[in-house]
Order: sequence, then structure tokens, then C-alpha cells
Amino acid sequence: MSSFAGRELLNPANVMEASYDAGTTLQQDNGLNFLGKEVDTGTTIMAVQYDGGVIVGADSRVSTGVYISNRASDKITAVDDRIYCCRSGSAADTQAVSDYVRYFLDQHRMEYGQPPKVATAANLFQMLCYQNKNMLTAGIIVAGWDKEKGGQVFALPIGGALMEREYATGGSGSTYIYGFCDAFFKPGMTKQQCEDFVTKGLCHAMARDGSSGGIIRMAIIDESGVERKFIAGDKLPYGPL
Amino acid sequence: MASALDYTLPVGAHGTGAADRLAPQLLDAAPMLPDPSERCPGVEKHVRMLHGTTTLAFKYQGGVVVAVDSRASAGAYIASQTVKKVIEINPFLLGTMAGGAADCSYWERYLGMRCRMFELDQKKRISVAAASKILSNITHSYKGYGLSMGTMICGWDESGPQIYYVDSDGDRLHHHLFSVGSGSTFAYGVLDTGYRYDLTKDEALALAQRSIFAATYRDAYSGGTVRVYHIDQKGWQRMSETDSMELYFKFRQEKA
Amino acid sequence: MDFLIGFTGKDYAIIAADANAARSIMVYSQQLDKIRELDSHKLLAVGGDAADCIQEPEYIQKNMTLYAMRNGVQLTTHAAANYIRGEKSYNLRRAMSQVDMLLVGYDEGVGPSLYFLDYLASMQKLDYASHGYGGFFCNSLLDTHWRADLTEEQGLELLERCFKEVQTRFMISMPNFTIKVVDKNGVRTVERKS
Amino acid sequence: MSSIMQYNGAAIIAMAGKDCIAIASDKRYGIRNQTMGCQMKKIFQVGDKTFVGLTGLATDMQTLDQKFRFRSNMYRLREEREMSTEAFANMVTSLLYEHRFGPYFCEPIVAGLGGEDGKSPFLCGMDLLGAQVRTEDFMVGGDCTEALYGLCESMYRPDLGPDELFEVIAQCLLSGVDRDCLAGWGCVVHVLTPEGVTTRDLKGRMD
Amino acid sequence: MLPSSAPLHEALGLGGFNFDNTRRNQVLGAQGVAAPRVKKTGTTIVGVVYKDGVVLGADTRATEGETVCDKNCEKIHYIADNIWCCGAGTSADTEATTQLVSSQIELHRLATGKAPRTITALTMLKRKLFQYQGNISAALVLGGFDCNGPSLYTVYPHGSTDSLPYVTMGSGSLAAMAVFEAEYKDAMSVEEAKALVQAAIMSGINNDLGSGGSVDMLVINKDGNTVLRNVVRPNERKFRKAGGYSFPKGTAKVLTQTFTPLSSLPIDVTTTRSPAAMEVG
Amino acid sequence: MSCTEPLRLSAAPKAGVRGPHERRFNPYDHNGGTVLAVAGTNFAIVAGDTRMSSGFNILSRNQSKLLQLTATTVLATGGFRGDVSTLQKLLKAKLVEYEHKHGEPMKVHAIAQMLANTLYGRRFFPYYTWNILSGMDENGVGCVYSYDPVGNYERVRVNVTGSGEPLIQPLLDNQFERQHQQLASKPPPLSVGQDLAEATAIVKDAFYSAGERDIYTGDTMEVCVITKDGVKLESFELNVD
Repeated sequence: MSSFAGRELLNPANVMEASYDAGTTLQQDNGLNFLGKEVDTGTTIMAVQYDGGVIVGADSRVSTGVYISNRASDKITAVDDRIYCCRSGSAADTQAVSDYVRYFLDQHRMEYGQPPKVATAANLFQMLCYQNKNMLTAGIIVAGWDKEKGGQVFALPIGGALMEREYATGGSGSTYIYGFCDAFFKPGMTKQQCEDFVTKGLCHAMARDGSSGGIIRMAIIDESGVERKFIAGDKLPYGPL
Repeated sequence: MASALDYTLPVGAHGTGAADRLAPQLLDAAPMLPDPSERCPGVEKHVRMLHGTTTLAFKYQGGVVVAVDSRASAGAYIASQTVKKVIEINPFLLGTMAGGAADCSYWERYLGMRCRMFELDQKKRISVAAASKILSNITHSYKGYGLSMGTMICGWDESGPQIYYVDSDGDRLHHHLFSVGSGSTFAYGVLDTGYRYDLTKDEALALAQRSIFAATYRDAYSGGTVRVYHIDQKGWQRMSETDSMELYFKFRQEKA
Repeated sequence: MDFLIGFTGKDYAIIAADANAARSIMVYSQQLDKIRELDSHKLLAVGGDAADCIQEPEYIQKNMTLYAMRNGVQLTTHAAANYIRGEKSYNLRRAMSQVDMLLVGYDEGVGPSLYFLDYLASMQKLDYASHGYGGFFCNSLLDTHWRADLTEEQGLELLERCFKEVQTRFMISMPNFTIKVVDKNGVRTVERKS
Repeated sequence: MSSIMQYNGAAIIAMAGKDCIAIASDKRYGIRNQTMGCQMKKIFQVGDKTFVGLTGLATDMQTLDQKFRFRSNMYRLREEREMSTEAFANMVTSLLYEHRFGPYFCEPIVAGLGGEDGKSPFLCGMDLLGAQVRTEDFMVGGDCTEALYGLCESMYRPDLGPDELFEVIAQCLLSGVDRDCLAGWGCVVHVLTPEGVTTRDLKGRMD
Repeated sequence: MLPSSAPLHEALGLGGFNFDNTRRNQVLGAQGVAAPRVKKTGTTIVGVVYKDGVVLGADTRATEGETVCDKNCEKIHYIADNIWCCGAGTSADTEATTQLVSSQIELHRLATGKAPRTITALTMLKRKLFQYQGNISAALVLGGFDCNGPSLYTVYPHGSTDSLPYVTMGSGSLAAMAVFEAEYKDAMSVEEAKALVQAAIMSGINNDLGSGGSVDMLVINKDGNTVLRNVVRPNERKFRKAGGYSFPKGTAKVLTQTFTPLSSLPIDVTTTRSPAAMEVG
Repeated sequence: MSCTEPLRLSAAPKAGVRGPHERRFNPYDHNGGTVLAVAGTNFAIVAGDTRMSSGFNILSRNQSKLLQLTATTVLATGGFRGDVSTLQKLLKAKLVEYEHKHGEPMKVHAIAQMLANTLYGRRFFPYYTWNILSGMDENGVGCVYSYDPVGNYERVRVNVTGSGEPLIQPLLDNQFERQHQQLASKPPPLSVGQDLAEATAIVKDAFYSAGERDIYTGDTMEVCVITKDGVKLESFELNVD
């Protein structure tokens, strides 16, 4: 039987839960361990540039172990008027990081008197994620539109690297659609083409990945502003492009 | 005769002939068998262990005195306060129990049957040495399987009073004085100080009772009733069964 | 592996410890005194981690002396026991020292007293007590034979019985023991009759 | 494997009666399986009408007793009045929760008389992090809580007088510790009424 | 004597967590003793938004391991008059965390002179829980009514939050969510919402062994809050032995008996008794 | 925010993070529940609840733990249901076989020894069951045999086993053994002093008390009264939470 011998010093959760390990199966590790397990956005997210802007999209499933703790969540978070991020990984970590970035960008906007650039937001994300990489499980895509460079997409995988891309996918579901993206992405799409590309991609990932699902949420960002869209779970356009 | 058990245990179909067939000694390690404790919380609450136990036996000029407590504990919970830890194998043989209650009671009962078979076969009573050897052969053949026993086989045979200690590792010792169990150190303290070979019968019985009582007082896992048996050439006799609570207040009064 | 034992008797308290200094599988010395004289009327026997057994009682003794110098009054045995418990429980939180202790003392108007402290800093005032594996053999002996009105001679005899039991049953050889007594005249060492 | 809470062993019950409370503990001081003494104090009176019973690791029981006494005495000096039982319970909670990430291995039970009339029973149990359980009937603690729960659940009746309450709590504790290896060796019962405290030592099993 | 053990921290009343015992407890743990159990609320807690406000609900069972240690505890905690919070998880954590936020909200209200908003409480809670990285085991359902209307959130121990029209938490959350998923509709009346919450909690009580006891509910709307404590008590004990168990006076054997009148009680027991009579310091 | 000084989000180590652990199939489960028996001077009472649970879930609210073996013997079994069923089947077969061989049903003391042997036969792969056998002995006195999972057994006055054991047993001790009640009469040697009505009331009360505090005991309690005339079964509603 396990004792609390050899466990981490400052990890009282371990210490306190040791008695469960030792004797009981009350703390179910199969499903409802809502205290021990972190809320995980096992997710499909993507962001794609098109001619004049970007589209960001995400599924809506949030799971805690095998339990779907939120089936209609919004993983697309605004950090500024025209800058959005898609969050994957730990819900707590990504919410905290995006809260910080929103706060810094607000300050930044006031100090400089104009809207921040997408690259600025992406760099703030990168700094936070890199400097706290030991404690964060955060895979983030930053996308938005600014005057200088128009629509831009930045990918920030877990660990804190920062890469600018024409399009980016993330989350557990993204692995299912690499081939799809390789085959169907082309630079300079129109808005409608891009929207079809994003919805199809997400829809196929959600169909194959158990941790992704629910509805599709999107934000279409361009010079004129932001348009939020969503596609209900029973209206997903699953099938050939 | 078929195996003594309903199902054949992994090794050791113990025949009943005079010559013991030793089980194959191919046990490098204990077999990988499923263990309820991995899945069932509180399994230790249910399997009665006599880990907390005090038993003793000693020879003196008048024979053998055997004394035991009566507690079975499961963790800190007292599963029974009325366990009979002396097993009456036959009118001349007693066995004591420490360790797994089921292991001791099953195998000592089986030993009783083997001793009876010996008698029918040989037309004479089995010696204590032979009886204890049968038991230690059995436990040795199951070594590594997880049996848990610490027992004293006490009796009177042609050579007079005898005590053998047999445990689940297959160890077998011959001596004039033993105490077994978690409370045994406490019992030894009193026993060693008071023991002489030429004790009278009353002194010997009182010493045995006092030693077990001392252990019930100090050892959390020993307690209940102090039972004292006496063996002489006419066989064993149950001498006393006294609640240790009574004893405590009796001794305290004597001291005051 | 240390063995400490002590009890109060009629107008005195007695305390004894084995004299082994051992490490790993060998013995350095069999003449070690494990009973420290804290002041004229207090004895502290220690067992456990060898280094802690030097540091901790020394620290306690020096501080008690300092207290006596500053305030012109010595701690009573009860106060000393509480002081030691406080220090131990505090030290426990920083550098888990592993020292078991028995404290005996004699106070005017109170008589002899014995305090039992384990390494976790729990404290009990007891009539008789022991520490270490030896206790597993001797506690029942004390239960059976100890009385509040033992004379010193009877007390020493009881101690000898305990030593004999430990030498008979305990796996580790303990040939020598230190015995100290405290009564109204102060502390003194008692030689064992050979 | 035994829990750290069973290192020294203890059992405590507190019960509410009509204008009175009773709190009872066993008296064993043990180290693991070895009983070292049977005169251990586990119930501490911290104010006129407030008792706290401590179970768990003996060293923490003694440390906490000192801290409780320090704090309630400081309160008395600062405020020039007695700490109410309820205030005391809340103080205990905050003290324990302060050590959330390095707890004292101790579960206190606070019992006393309070309220407007100064004679309404107040009972409060806590886990080692200070989470309160307030009840109007009984509260149990120690390493045979299940036994004590079972006994009290059946044998407790509301509105008992001090003498009846004593008999009920005595039976509950004596029978409870009889099924626990690590508690027992005599019991002590305090019955608090607006007039005073009656303390009784009980004859119990010593094994 | 050197004041080495002077409780400076304590005397100054600095507050905050104290890590004094942490190292000791770890060493004890390394010696192979098991850590003790803490009181947990296995729990079913729920919340639902209706037409004019929010209804929160909770069961009342608290467990320590597999034993019920409180049959009728309160799991709906006060944050402000218009903001309440249901807690599941380690009891001490849910209580301490909600109490702390409650007092911060009150101070905030006094500082700003405005009625507190639910989102403020939510931010305070999630910051605190995120800071402690899940070591504070509090899973919360936060409901409130403020200038933006009703709002309902869940807060997870690691500090993530969700906002939904109907939420459940705790070990009974599946059972309760099943009821919500089947029965919830938008813009319910208060009566419909209360019935729905009650059904959800009952589902948790009946089907989850970690939940039990009675149903507590709380309605928050623009007029304030209505506490509905123990609205349903489905698990009242159904049988007691007639006459109970009575023990005549003198049943237990008393060895010694002393009576101390209350008026003459010494304030500090140790100072008035001679050291010889002491048992423990 | 300076670039040289990293912004630390938290100093606390993350809770609930554990290393990998091996998973194996285990043929046991813990299904909870409580059974008890009381031996009277001319009767015996056997009782059990009917809840069958696993972890925090109730698998059945109506699974009896009692089995009538002969006209005046009842076996109460708790533990892992798979083993309980197997054991019950095996015992029934053995009893039939015995009756065919010997022309009479097995006596209770013989059943007791046979059950012990059966249990010990699986010493190294135990039936994870806890049993109480109850019936009428040859003198017409009620008898109760209590078992551990590997076949240690003992004749006792009263016994309770299962998840409610630590809650109920002390109460039965108190009421039936009366050790600490110096005014009460002591029980007869092998049975309890109370009459059937009083003993039944205590048994019922004990179960309701256990139901209040033990999460695994509940739903329905079955009470079997054995007299020389046979077995009578009654059911009572316990709590359902």
C-alpha cells in the first residue's frame, strides 16, 4: 500500500489524498474526480488568414476526465477589439494567461493611444507562457487584424515558442486534420472559402476526436470589425469539401 | 484419500500416510495471485489476523503451562474479543495461534486428523516432536505463499512434556519456554523474571496468567480473556479463563 | 538502539541508560554516559540519533543555566519538562531531531518526578517509563514490580532485573549501564555491584 | 498501515443535554501499539463554559492546547471578558486553517454552554484543517469514530438531564473503545451545567 | 532562556498560511505513516438561471471517508446579499475561500459604494484558486444578480471558470446534470426553476453515495435572496427503537467523582495547581 | 513589466499531478453492505441490507444478502457480489449432495465447518466474502457463526460484518453483552438474554443508525427470524440516500 512517503513536499493535495490511495476507491479516477483532475480543453482550434482578415474557430467541448463539464464553451477569447486567442490545454492556465494579456493590452492601448498590434499580443502571450512554462499547460493561437499587417495568425504551442503562420491548428483534434489542411489550404482565400475551410476542418476533427465536439464557434476578424458565428451541433457540415 | 481441501491448493497434496510426501520445492517466488486489497478498500478489516497476540508456553517440573489472550484485531478495530487461541488437537496435544487465524485453525485441525491417523496406523500416540514436524513440513511447503502462523505445539508424550515452536516459514524450535506474538516481549519480561523450573503448579499457573495479563495491558493488540491450560501426564486441562479487566483491578488492589 | 529506563521511588528518582556507542554494525565504545546532569537536581537521559543526542541536551542545559543566572532561580522539574517540550516541538518543525528523553528531578515540596518525552515532543508525567526496544521487555516488568514506596536498594534491585532481562532477550549486547539517582541531596552516579 | 492520527490513540465524545453538555475521553497515552501511560489529559477547559477535546497526535494536542490557552487568555486580557464558546470554535478553525499546508494532526471538538441565557449547549467538531461540523446532538472524534457514531446514533436522546446524560455518554464511550485497540484504559467524563463541572473517572477495560 | 520558540508570527497576527509543520509532516510521511482524512463534501451542487434570477441548490451531506460526518451541513455560502456560492470539495477550503471573498467583496462595496457584482466575486475566486494551483480543493457554483441581471458560473479548483445557464458540481453532478439536460428550458418561472433544482438535487441524493440528506435551495433575484433551507427532507430517520435505550443511574462504574462550582473555576488551571498534581503541561 | 524579471503567475506546485501508474485487471470489487445475526435462547435473527454499490454508485437497491440453506439455517453474506453468488451456488450444491448421500439435511454445526473448509480451500485466491451463518443448534438454542473471508470461524452470541460493522458491533456489544452495565443481568452462555421482540427492535435500530452514517448501508433491510418452526422474513424501508 502506498504511504505518503516520498511524495512531493509542498503538494498537500497529494498528502491529503494519500488515504484514498491507500484504502479506498472512492476517489474515482475514471470519471468524476472533479477535485484532482484539471479541467482540460481537449479541443480543436484553428485560425486561418484570408484575403483581408482572419477567421478563428473552435469546438466547444470542455472535459474533466471523461466527463464533459461544458458542452457549449467559448474557447475563442477576445484580448482586444480585433485580437482574439483560441485556447487549448488547461482551462485554468489559459484563462489566467489571457486575462493577463487582456489587462496588459488595455494598459498598452492607453499608453500608446492606439490599438495594439497583433504581434504585441502574441509576444505578451509568448513571454507569459515561456517564463512560466514549468507550470503552464497552454497551447494558444493568437489571431487578429491590425492596420500595419492586416490579418495575422500566431501559433504558441505548449512550452512558449512563437511562430507566425498563414494558418494554425491546435488541440488534440488538430492531429486528425493535418492532411485536410495540407490538401485544402491555399493562400489568399476569399472570406467565404476561408469560412468553409475552417468549418469543414473543425467539423472533421470533432467527428474523429473524442475530446472535441459540441458546436463550432467562429470569429471573423477584418478591418470592418468582428463577426461572431456559430454552427449548431446538429448542423455540422460533415462530408466532402 | 483426496486432498483435505475442497480445491487443490497450488502445491502440496498432503497424503495421510506415515511418510510425508514433501511438496515440490520449486518456489522461487510467491505466486502472482490476485489480492482483494488492491481493489477492495478495508479488506484488512475483514481478514482476521492475530498479529496482535500474546501466547506463551513453558515447561516446569509439573508439566507444561500454556496461556493465551483472546483478541483478534483488524487494523485498530477489534474484530473479536473471544477468540480461542488454544487449539485442542487431541487430549495430549495443544496448539496455540498467532498470525492468520484461519491458517492456524485450519492447519492445526488438519494436524489433529493426521495425529489420529498416526494413532490408528501405529497403535500408539504420536510424539510432540513428530506432530510438530508434520506441521512444519506443511508450512515449509507453502513457504512464500503468504501463510502466516506462529504456533507452539505443546504436549506430553513418552519422553515427558515437550514444547515445539513452528512458524509459517517452516521454522521449528525445541525449547523449554516460548512466547509468541506482538505482546510476547512484554510477556517475556514478566516470565523470565519469575520463571524457575521448580515452580509449584499454582505458582506456574499464576506466572503464566500474570505474563499474559502484562502483555494485554501494555500491548494494544492483545487483550480480552486470559486463558490458561495445564498439561501433565494425564493430558491437558483448562485451568482458568479470566477477563483481563478483572485481573487488572485484582492486581491493582493487591499492590495497594 | 538505545535503552533508557527510569522511575520514581520513595523520595528519590532513578534513571539508567545503556553505555553503548554504536554505528552501523560496530560498537565504538561501551562506556558512554547518556545521562546528562542538567543542574544540581535534574537528570536527562537521551537516546536516538547520536549527534542530536549531544547537541540537544547541551543546548537545553546551557539555556537552563543561562535562565538560572539571569533570574537567580532554577526551573522546577515540571517547568524544565515543559521548556524541553516547547523546544523540541519547535525544533521538530525545522530540523526533525530524533531524540527520545527521560527527565527526572527532585523539587522541594514536590518530591521526585519523572517526565517522558518522545522524539515528537509529546510529554507525559509518569511513575516509571522506558525508551527504546528495551522498553518492550522491561515495561511489563515495571508494571508488575514497581511500587511508589520502593527504597533505593529495592529500586536498584528492580533495575538489575530489567538489565538482566534486556541482556537475556534483546538481540543487541548491552554489557554496561549507567545509573544515576536524584534525591533531595542532588544528583549522583551509582556504581553497579559486580 | 496506520494513520498518523492513530499514532497515540484517542477517543472523544461530546453530547448536548438540557441546559448541560457532557464531554468524555479515554485516557490512554500510547506510542503505536505500546501503552505508555493511562492518565493522559485529552480534554482541556479553556474558559468558564468552554471545553475543547483534542484527538490525534499527542505532541500536537499539547502544542494546540498551549496555543488555545494563549489565545483565549490574550482575548480575556484585551477584551476583559470571557471568550464565548462559539468565538472560541471559530478561533480554533482559523488557527487550524492557517496551517492548511502543514496541518497539525489534531481534530478538536469544542463543547460548551452559551447563547443568550448562557446555558444553551454548543457543540462543534472539526477536521484537522478546521472545517466545522456543528450539531445539536452529539459529536465524536478519535480513531474509533465509526463505533462512536453507531453508538451515539442509537443511544442518544435529546433533552437529557445531567445525570442521564452522563450515563448515556459513559455507555457510548466505554462500549466504543472496547472495539478499538488504540483507545481505552479508563475514561473521564466532564458534565458541564450552569452550576459547575462534574468530573468522573470511569472504570473501563485496561487491555 | 533564549526565546527561540517565540511565536512572533502569531503574536503579530500577520495571517496567511503557515508552513511551519510542512517539513515535519513530510518527514513523518516518509517514515511510513498515512496521512489523515479530511472532511469532504462529496456533494451535489447545482445552479440554474431562470427568467428573473438564479436558483442555487445543494444537498447536505458531508463525509469523512465513507462515513457521514455531517448529515445537515450548509453548502450554500454567503458572499454578499445578492451573490451566493455553493461549495464542493474539501470542506475547510470551500468555507475559508468563500468567507475570504465575502469579506473582500464587503470591503470593495464599502470602498466603491456600489452594489457588488457577481463577476467581481468570480474574478477574486478564480485568482485565489489559480494562485494555489489546485491545492485549495474548492469546486464552486457561483450565482448572483447584479446590474447586468442574473449570472451563474462554475469555478474549478485549478481556477478555471465556465458560465452557463445551468450548472452542476460535485460527485453527484452527473446525476443532477442528467435532470437538467432533460428538463431545462429557457426563461422558466421561479416555480419551475425551483422544481427543477429540487429534482436535480434529489437525483444526486438518491443516486450518488457521496451526496445525501436534505435539499437546500436559494433564490436570488432583483428583490434580494430567499434562503430555502431544508425544503425537502426525504431522509429523515424512519425508525427508532420504542423507548430508546435507558440506563438507570449508577449503570457505569465510577471510580472517582469531583464537582467544581463554576464561579470558583480557576481561569488558568495550571497556575493554581501544584506541579505535583499535574498530568500534562 | 520588465523583460529581465519574469512575471511569475504562482509559486505553488500544481495539485493532482501524479506519475504514471500501472493498470491491471483485478477480479475483485467492493460492493458494500452490512449483515448481522443474533442468537437468542430459542430463536435467531439474521438481517442484512439490500444495497449493492461500487465506489460512489449504487448498482442495485434490491440485492438480498440472505440465503436460506436448510429449514432452520440462513447464511448472510456480504462482500464482492461475484464471489457471493459463486459461494452460494457451491454451498447449495454441496447441501443437496449431502442430503442425497445421508438422507437428512446437514446440521448447522456441520454446515459451519463445511463453510470454513470451503472458504479456506480458496486461501490463496479468496472468496472476498464475509459470512455469518445462523440457525438452531441441537438444543433448540439459536446459534451464530461468524467468519472471515478465509474461513476462520467462531460461535458467538451476536455478530455483524460488512461496511456497517464498526458502527453496529459496539452497540450490539453494549446491548447484548452489557459489560459496563453493573446493574444489568449478564447474558446466558451462548445466546442473548433478550426476548425476540426486544432483540428485533435493537437489530432494527442498529441498522437504521448505520444507515444514517454509513454510505454503503441503505435502501431495504431484510430481517429473518429463525425458530424451530422455520424461517420468517420481513422487510423494512431504510434510507435511500
